[in-house]
Amino acid sequence: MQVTVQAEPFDLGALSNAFAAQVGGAGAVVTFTGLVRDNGGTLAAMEIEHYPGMTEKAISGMVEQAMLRWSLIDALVVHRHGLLAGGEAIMMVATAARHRAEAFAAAEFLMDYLKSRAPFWKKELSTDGAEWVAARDEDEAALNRW
Amino acid sequence: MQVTVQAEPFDLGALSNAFAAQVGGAGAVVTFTGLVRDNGGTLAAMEIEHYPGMTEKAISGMVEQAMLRWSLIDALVVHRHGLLAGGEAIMMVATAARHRAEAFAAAEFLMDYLKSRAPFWKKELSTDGAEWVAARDEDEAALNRW
Amino acid sequence: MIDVLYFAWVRERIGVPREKLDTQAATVMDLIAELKAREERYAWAFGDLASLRVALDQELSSFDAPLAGVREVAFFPPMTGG
Amino acid sequence: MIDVLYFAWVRERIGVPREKLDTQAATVMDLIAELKAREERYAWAFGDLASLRVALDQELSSFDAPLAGVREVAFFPPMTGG
Repeated sequence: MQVTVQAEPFDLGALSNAFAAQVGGAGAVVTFTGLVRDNGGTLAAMEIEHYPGMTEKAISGMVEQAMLRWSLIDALVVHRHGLLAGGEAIMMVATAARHRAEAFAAAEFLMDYLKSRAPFWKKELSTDGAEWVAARDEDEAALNRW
Repeated sequence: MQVTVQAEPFDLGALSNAFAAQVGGAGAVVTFTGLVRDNGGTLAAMEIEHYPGMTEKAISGMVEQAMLRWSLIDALVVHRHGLLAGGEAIMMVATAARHRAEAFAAAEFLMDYLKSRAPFWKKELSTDGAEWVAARDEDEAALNRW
Repeated sequence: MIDVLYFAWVRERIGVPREKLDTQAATVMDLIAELKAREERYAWAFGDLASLRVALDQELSSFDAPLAGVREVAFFPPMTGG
Repeated sequence: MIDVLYFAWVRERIGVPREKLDTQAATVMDLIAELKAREERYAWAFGDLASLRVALDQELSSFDAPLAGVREVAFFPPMTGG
């Protein structure tokens, strides 16, 4: 299990390969990568604030829950903070399980919880100005399925 | 859209990075990788037979359906055939969409269809001998959700 | 003349991956009946239709589909890809 | 003395990311009422509780939770991670 919160960019490919190389017994690996959407050039950048200390603790709790619930062989979460440009990767999740249903469910669970329960706040910096991203009702509602 | 059927190993990391680098406008990238399960050393290898010509056609049809249904920005399927060792990657799927729900749903849809509708047949070569993998009722049933 | 292909354990039971057949069979079922009557290895391969699938010209099809105009028939067990 | 932290637009409205407060407030609600009475910038930040979340010692909590023994209180808008 690996949980990393960092300002630096991460290498999706290198992390995926390293993760898949050490999940003996797994039949399924799922990764999710969140990117800064480049809305036709109007979104210049994104700034991500977080709560050092609580962030790592909250994410580790979610990952432990997912590991148990879906008998995962391993799981990984990397999340960036600070200033990110359009198209850059914000975060990634990886899950490994014996079968695909468990790997998919655990990855979706982690994403739903990261969206609404990990202390990150996104601010969009566009050519029109800066604006805090509002939490979406559908993201909160997504938690009900777990 | 990229569909590749090949005997050679593929590089999950390199393909993931190349895919994520060219999906302008996407906020979510999901990958699924299927591995040969190493059952405590008893599974020596896996042999995958396929139907050249029909395989590519069937997978391309599934990918086109997924692209339309979830308004994907891009999708990729790579599937190997021939002899694979325990722990090796059998296949991967990647999907890119504006939001995570679409990217996840499309990846799961493609996996369900690849499992039961793409003309591949797996044979497990273990220390106990060789055996064709039987299709699982739950894989067939999984198609009903789409 | 029609190309007939076999995969996985169907291929193993029949002993060849493909063959050209001269047949007047009107449907897939007719072709199967003709082959089963011909030799024991076909009867063995086609013994349980529930565990068989058929593709006509590389499209999944049903056993009662007509063969008129079809150039390639393939028989195989349920697929196990992914 | 208690550490109080603010994030995102709550931090922007209050003007500082954290401060040490000397308070006798028994619950989070009491602390909020005390701050709102103190200065306009607090009243602005805490105007709509429905759009606020609170963590006590880095665990999400509720507004009626007691502050006894708590060393760190954090106020912020609903989270937007992932």
